[in-house]
Amino acid sequence: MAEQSVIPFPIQPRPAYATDHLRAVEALLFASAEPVAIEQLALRLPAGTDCLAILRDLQATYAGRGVHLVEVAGKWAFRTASDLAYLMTAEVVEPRRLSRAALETLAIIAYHQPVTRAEIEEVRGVSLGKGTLDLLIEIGWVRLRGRRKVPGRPVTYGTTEAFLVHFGLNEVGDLPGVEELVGAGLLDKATVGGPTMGEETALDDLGDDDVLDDDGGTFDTDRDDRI
Amino acid sequence: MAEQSVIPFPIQPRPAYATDHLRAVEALLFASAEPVAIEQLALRLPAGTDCLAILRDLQATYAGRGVHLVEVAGKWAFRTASDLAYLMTAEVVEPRRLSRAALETLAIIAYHQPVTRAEIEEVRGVSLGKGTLDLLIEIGWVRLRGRRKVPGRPVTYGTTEAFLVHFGLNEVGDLPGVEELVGAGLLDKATVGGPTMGEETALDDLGDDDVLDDDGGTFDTDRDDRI
Amino acid sequence: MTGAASPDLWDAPPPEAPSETLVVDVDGFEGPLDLLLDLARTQKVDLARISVLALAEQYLAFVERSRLQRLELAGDYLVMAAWLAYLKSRLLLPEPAPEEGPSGEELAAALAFRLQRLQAMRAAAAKLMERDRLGRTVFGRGAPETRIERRSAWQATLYDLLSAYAAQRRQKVGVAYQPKRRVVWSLVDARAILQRMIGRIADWTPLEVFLSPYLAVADTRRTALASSFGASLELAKEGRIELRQTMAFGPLYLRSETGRSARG
Repeated sequence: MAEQSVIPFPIQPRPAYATDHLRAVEALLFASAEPVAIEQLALRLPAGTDCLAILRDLQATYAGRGVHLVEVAGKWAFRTASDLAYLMTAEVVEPRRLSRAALETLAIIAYHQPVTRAEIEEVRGVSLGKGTLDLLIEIGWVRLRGRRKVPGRPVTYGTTEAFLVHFGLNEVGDLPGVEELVGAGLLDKATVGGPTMGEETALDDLGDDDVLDDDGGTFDTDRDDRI
Repeated sequence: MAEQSVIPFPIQPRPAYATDHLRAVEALLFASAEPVAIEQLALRLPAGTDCLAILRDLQATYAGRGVHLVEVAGKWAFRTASDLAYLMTAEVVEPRRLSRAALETLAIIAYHQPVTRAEIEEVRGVSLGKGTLDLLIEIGWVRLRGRRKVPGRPVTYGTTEAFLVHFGLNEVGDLPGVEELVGAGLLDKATVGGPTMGEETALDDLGDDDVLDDDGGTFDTDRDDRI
Repeated sequence: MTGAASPDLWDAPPPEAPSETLVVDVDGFEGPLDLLLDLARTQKVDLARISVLALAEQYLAFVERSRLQRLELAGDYLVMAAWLAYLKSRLLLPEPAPEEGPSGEELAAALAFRLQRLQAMRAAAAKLMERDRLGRTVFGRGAPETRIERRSAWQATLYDLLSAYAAQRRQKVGVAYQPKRRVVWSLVDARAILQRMIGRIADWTPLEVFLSPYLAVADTRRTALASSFGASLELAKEGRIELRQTMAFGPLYLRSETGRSARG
């Protein structure tokens, strides 16, 4: 078995149609999001083309391959071979989009880190919903960075390496500044106020915070990121 | 022509892998709407399987069919044959029409990346309209790459994997006419953007600043740079 | 297919509103370099062998013509005109000493290079759009076989992130435009203020005088008057002050009851 070569495609010469018509049916079935009725195929091909013959041929051709041509509810579709289903299960993950609140929180953390929860709430002007920070931490984009050296010693938050990787950034300092957001058209010049929380210096604020003990490793790499 | 039978599939016996592995690769590629990296394939197959040999075999097998196996952005994907485009009218999603300014900006970013906003404006001889970069970033063809190591540390822009996938390019070095442009001195780093052009890549430890180098697929190297 | 479509793309008007571009569109040109490139085409030679002197003269003539037609030219065009006039003089006059910067020929070559580069980028853009593009001429799998696995991949693009931040900044600024909260004097406030002031004044004094520091501010004028009038009626009823008004809509005089009785 292991020594077997590529799958033999049974080739059955049939005079009923041109090669291009078979290729056309193959491409149409491949690209269509839904199973295709034979009438739909006929509409795209020259009148008189024997679509059924083409479909039967394709079905036979693909029979031994990783993909089969199947008839479902009177329509035709390519489907991966059922014996290979075990391969497909791990293939897809469910994409989920972040809520607006989570995105804004993430953006504020990215720009103002290290930042406390109270500061995030101050910038957003609303209190942080339960679970927003937890979610960002669970995703792995936000981490605890340390404690602010102020009364109450609140925990500060920052972004992770996974955050940089996901957003294609080399370092946090690569995030465009307000001027550049204006330049890229994301922000209107007329609406840009002054820096909200001294963001220009936020990245140098590291000295203000105590690093959480168990987090020392990440902190060091993070520090290297900053120029 | 009309009398021709189904397409002959060239069958080249190879002992390198089991039929089931070829079927598995075929099914995995077929099932995915996105290009699949060879590493992703390897994860699903027994260790030591020669995935590249399977891919090359599949590519040859499908060469004459209505669906082709192509290499884009360093990954593999089935695509309908381009000569059948006339059939696929129903599948065409009307893309956003790009303005001439946006098109030129995209080309300049693609060919000169990493490139700053000022450099784009220098090539075009006109300042960049608001919303041009914004639009290209939103479409997902342009991304922020980093910052140039010059005073002001301006943000640099480059193209994305989605850009390569959309235009069917395997890497940035495959952009049409790159060699002619370099030959004509129009893509020389000393003339495009001045001597600062290489600074960022030095930061990224690429060693060489010639981004359009054949194997310098900016995309790949860039990815390695991330921590 | 794309070959036929790309001219449309080239000719397509920019989707941005005109006000959004910094370019003043002169006969459809996008900036001085674009105009120069178009003028250069009339020479019908390779851009590398173009006569920059002739080009400069054509450009200056164009600018002159626009001036006569009272067309407002963007600053970019005028800067280029000034530079080309300078270049023209450098090309026509004998070469100065070498230490005086680049020669006229070098400047001309640099301009020719910029034109070539812009043209090359345009050609590249056209070639790019002519490629087999996904979703235009080639198509991927229409029905990917997805078996939803419960692991969720959180998706957010850099664009999302930057937009969120930009939106945040906009909101922040929006606060500044909110109407100011109106200052309202409650009756209790007005009464406290009146009592505090009236204790020291025994003679008939117009209400306005008591309130002069508050009436000067337009925001508080109305509320200060209304509330202190109400408060003064209350105080008069309690016998703490006296009120007098000599005519309708005339000034309202107040004096302290205690002040009067103290005087006898």
